[in-house]
Amino acid sequence: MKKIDKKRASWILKTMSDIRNFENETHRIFTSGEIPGFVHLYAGEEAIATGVCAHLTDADYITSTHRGHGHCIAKGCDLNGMMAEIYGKETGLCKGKGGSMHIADIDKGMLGANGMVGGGFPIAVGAGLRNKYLKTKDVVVCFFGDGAANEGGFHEGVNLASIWKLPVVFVNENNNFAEATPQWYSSGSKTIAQRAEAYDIPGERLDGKDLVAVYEAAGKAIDRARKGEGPTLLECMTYRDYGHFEGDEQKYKATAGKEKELAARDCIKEFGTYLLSEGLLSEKEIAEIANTSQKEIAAAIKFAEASPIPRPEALYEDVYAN
Amino acid sequence: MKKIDKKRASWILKTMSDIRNFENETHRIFTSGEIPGFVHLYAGEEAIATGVCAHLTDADYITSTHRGHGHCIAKGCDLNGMMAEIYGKETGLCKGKGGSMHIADIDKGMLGANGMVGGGFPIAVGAGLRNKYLKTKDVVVCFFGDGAANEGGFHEGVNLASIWKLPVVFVNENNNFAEATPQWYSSGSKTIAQRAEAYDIPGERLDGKDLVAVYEAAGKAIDRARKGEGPTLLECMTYRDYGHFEGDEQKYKATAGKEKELAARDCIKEFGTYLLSEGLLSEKEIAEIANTSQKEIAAAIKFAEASPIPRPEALYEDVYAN
Amino acid sequence: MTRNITFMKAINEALEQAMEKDERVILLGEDIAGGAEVAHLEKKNEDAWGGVFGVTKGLMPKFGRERVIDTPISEMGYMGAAVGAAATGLRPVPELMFNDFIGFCLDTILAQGSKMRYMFGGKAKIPMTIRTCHGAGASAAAQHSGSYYGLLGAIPAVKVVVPATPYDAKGLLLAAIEDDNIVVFSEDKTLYGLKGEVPEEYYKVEIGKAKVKKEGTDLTIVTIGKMLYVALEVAEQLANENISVEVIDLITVAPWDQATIIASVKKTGRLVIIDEANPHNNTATDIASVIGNQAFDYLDGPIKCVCAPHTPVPFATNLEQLYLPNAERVLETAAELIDDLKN
Amino acid sequence: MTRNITFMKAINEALEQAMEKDERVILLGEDIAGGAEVAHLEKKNEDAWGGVFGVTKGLMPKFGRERVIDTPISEMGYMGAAVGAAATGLRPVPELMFNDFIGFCLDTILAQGSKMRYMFGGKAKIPMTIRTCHGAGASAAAQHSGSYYGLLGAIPAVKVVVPATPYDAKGLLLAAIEDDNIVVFSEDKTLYGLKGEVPEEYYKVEIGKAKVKKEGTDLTIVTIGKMLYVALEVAEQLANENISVEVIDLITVAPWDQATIIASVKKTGRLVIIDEANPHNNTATDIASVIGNQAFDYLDGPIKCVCAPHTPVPFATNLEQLYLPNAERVLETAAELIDDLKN
Ligand SMILES: Cc1ncc(C[n+]2csc(CCOP(=O)(O)OP(=O)(O)O)c2C)c(N)n1
Ligand SMILES: Cc1ncc(C[n+]2csc(CCOP(=O)(O)OP(=O)(O)O)c2C)c(N)n1
Ligand SMILES: [Mg+2]
Ligand SMILES: [Mg+2]
Repeated sequence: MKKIDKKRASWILKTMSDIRNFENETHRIFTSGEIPGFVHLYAGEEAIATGVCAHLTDADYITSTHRGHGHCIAKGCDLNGMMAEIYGKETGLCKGKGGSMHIADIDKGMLGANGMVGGGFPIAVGAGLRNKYLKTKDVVVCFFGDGAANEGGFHEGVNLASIWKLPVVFVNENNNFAEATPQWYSSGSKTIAQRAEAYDIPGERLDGKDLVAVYEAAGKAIDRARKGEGPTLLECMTYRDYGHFEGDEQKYKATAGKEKELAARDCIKEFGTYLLSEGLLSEKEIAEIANTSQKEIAAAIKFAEASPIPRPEALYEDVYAN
Repeated sequence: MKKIDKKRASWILKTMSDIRNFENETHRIFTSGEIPGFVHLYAGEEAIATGVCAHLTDADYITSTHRGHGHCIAKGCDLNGMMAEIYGKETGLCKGKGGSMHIADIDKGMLGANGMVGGGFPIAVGAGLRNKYLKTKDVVVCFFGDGAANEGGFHEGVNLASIWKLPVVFVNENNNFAEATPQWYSSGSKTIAQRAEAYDIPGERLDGKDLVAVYEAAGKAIDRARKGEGPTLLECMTYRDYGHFEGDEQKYKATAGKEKELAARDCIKEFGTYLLSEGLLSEKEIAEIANTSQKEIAAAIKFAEASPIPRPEALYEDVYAN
Repeated sequence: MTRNITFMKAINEALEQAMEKDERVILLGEDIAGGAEVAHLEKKNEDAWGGVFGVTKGLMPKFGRERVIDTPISEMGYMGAAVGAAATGLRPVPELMFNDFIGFCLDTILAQGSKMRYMFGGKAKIPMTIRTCHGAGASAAAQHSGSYYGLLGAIPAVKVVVPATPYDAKGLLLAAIEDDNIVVFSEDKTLYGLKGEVPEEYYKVEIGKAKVKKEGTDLTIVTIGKMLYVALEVAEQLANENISVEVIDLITVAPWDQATIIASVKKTGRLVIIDEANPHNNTATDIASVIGNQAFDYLDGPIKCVCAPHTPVPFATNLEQLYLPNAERVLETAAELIDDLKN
Repeated sequence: MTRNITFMKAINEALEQAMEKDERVILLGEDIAGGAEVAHLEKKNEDAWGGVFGVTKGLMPKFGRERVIDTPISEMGYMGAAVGAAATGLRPVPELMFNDFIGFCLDTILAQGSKMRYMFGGKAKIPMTIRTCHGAGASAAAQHSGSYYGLLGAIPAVKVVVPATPYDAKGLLLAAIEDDNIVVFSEDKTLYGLKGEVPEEYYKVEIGKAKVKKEGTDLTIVTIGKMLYVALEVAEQLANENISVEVIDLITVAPWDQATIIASVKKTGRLVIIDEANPHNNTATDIASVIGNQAFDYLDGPIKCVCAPHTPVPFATNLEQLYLPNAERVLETAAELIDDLKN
């Protein structure tokens, strides 16, 4: 696993900032009524997508969730194309036909946000099978929520990856809730990590607000996968800044106590502190990154707004291949 | 849990013998061509169904599998009705419309053999939910194979039973194979019992050829369930005397070693030895039970053969209720 | 007494009255209450959500978590549990949040619930009502906008109803819950805000009976769910051209009401069916096939189906609007049948 | 060179030739080899089963376990894995042992595989062929005898083929595996033993094209799968009464071949469709609806569908035989159309 050097640190901070800004802006625009449909924001969870994808190349695959903007950005998808997609514009990554819940860019190894909770498990297994069959050293990361861990597909997918020793890393984003249902209600097990025992693979619960912790655990798991030693299950404890989707009243969120403390943490600020203390980036450099990121997101919004809506014939296109 | 006294011992031995004889005869008749379709025999696994169902009344429910004759008999279903069902006769438990894979008798708490591997998990959960909701002390036993443990429904079902503390006991019949696929290939985990860890419930692997071991483990788990303490996962190691279904060449079975030793064991003989050593039944009593059982199965065959085939109009009946 | 309430409220009220009437009725689904075991909510006996659209709001506070059961995201598990609970004497009403999730739990309906009674020689009954929602028009994109009532309607022993008005929604849901079979109750998510007259008391709308919403003599239009409003718009426009349209709201998609449609076609000789489902092997084509056979001699022209195209539902708003059958398309289609009537 | 081989052998040969031709083709399924990691089998490089009916027998010994992959009983897992592998460049051929198990893995087809290309704006393609089997007649009872090709054929972007002869089975399967879309290849389990002429070499049968198996002028019968043989029997019997039947084997259920059927109906004016599926929202009704619309002016009588009844498949042999459409029922139905021709 590569250490976090200056270059890496900049990429990580920039990526986390991009995600945060993208989501904050999306929140603002959604509230103004310009974006339709269901939008699930990733703000607060940046350390996970970023800490994991820092180890990946375009040749590696990821599967994502309904809360997919963060994974997309961390996997290197074009910000303009993403924003245009959310607006339903012709210039979107999916020509405006997918929307927030289905952003994808296979060329970047991003196999799609997914409107089906748990939909990514078998797809990740298939991509892993492909990697193994073709004898590549590429890996697959399957992001999934705490709620998704109760779908049958979790069980089938992890088991298949285990028996076939596939290069798949299962990254659970445990943000305490599935919609309005807490993880401690929906899971028989106290942790999701302990479910690794059911497949004889390594499982670990870790602080998902801590970029460095995620970076290191993911690095190890991905190395293991590249070496052909099979899958790992990582449970990253985190929290989302916004509601389940835009419009959620969030009545279920804690008003005090440990959960509230978790909610108060800012993974980007924490990473900034780390960078300063390690002497990896200066205050000025950090401010510059923040600045660039804001500008790029603003540009993405302009791009999206200026883009045309899809041609009517697009309705009938892209159904069958050939 | 009630001890195995003389009366219980007789019931158990009779039940095990009924199953064995029923299956041996079904094998014989199938080979002669008189029974159509898919038939999966339970011979060799009698200790499990019997040791478990010895703790149940008609008010308790079970869900079964494609290999369901043993569960049916142990749950007290009528032998004549069962045999007639397998023959596809009007007098069958299901009027000849279900056949071997769908024998059921809800009045006896037998919620059906099931042609879908893993089909019983959610149904058992539903029956357990009903028992809990109605504040009964009745339990549900969900029998399932080692292969079924890899279906998503296993995961969803056990998790639901765990979070809702339902009175459901999951009894795995690990006969080493799912069709021609060994358990050690299809499961990421070495044991199925260890999957209990994923739901924070008790899990135990035990000798499924040993009636007393099954009886005791099941007794404990069922007591626990009746007391409202939630589900248990029992993994009973066993082996089937015949192939997966009638017609299977069984090439995959071991030709020597531990598996072969397991295959050589006869759970009924072993239980007989136990009965003698404990002084619960005499040689003569044992022989009498064997004799009665054979006669009853022979009578069931006569009954089935003499029964009429369904009326043509039966095709259209029993689709909708009312 | 009758009030003007929303489609959503009508459904909520039906659930409430069904639960009051019969203790065996329980609800199951993802966040149909919401916030289970969240301390400050439990203390106030409050539901955090009441379903993703708020349809079940207030039922948990009234009936408790024993009867309004939040489930994990385990569609196969809880839908199958509903089958098991129904087979053993309860009358569960599970909610499938979007009908698009049917692929996760179809087995419990297709192979288990719908076949039990038959396979068991008539010994079982499965009195359960699956509430779900369908339909495009909410920018919910390809995986949350489909219409699968026709797919479910193809399954023997499963009844499927699709209400179009608050009145029918309440009465049909009460009838569904009293029915001893699996009934799929499919709600169009874009109708939740629609208001209409609904009696306060408990009443039932008959399952299997279509309703003539407007009488006419020249052309019959059969509709499913919100397509009713497309047909009414078409009828109004054609009235201007002195063409008299009979509009029939199918209401029950399976088993659908042959008699009412045949009677109408005998009168009008022309039939258009509007179905938002994808165009093949759906309810519209089924009706066209059966009526084409039964009423052949009364037809003045071919039976026409107006459906969604054979594509997934697109996200972009303009494409989604094109996806939905609308008055324009129905008028074009109708024109092929009624050209001779125009003057 | 052409040999007389079974339907099963034809499929086996197609798989073999597809795998020889293209390394990206892999097979996945439950016991499609059998005996994975059983020492004495591995040593002899032998498959214990080759699928429950033996259709894939011999392929593992030839291509190895990397390409003929036994799966655990995890239909959602491995079917979805096939989607993932296809999206990333392989050409998987998963086997769903019985089409009745569709309820376990429908999501991977309905919501994932079939929609990816559209949702992703055309960037994905999912070249995968799902082999499965359907059909009553083997006493396999309600959960192993259904016919769900029509249910799958309703899904946009999914192609569905149902071969009736060994020749078509081989050529269609090769075409399916070369196709860049999801193709469901549904085999009638009661046809596996049927023999017919099959060329040794690699050849394709066009997907989407129906075949006129017997020309005729008075009545068109369209069939799916083994219903072809029912139609041929009917044609023979009617020939005795000087009624000339045209028999069309549909072969591709989705998207089905309108042109061939319309051309035939223009000639005969009478159409019967035989489909073993349950009677509602199926391929037969879809054809009746579309042809009823497109060829209305050429029809001398209503289009008739002969299907299975709206019931599960019963176990008892006598009931199962009644369940299946047969020559008697088709003759009765045809009689309603051709009464005037008889003399
Ligand atoms: C199969 C399926 N079931 C239910 C839903 C509705 N739904 C969307 S997101 C969500 C909660 C997911 O929770 P989790 O997996 O923890 O992810 P998070 O939203 O917390 O990131 C639910 C229930 C869905 N989209 N798909
Ligand atoms: C959903 C489903 N998948 C596959 C099958 C085919 N099948 C029938 S029995 C069986 C093996 C079951 O193995 P196991 O659960 O170990 O039970 P056993 O036969 O050993 O008792 C399989 C794969 C099926 N009937 N249902
Ligand atoms: Mg979550
Ligand atoms: Mg087994």
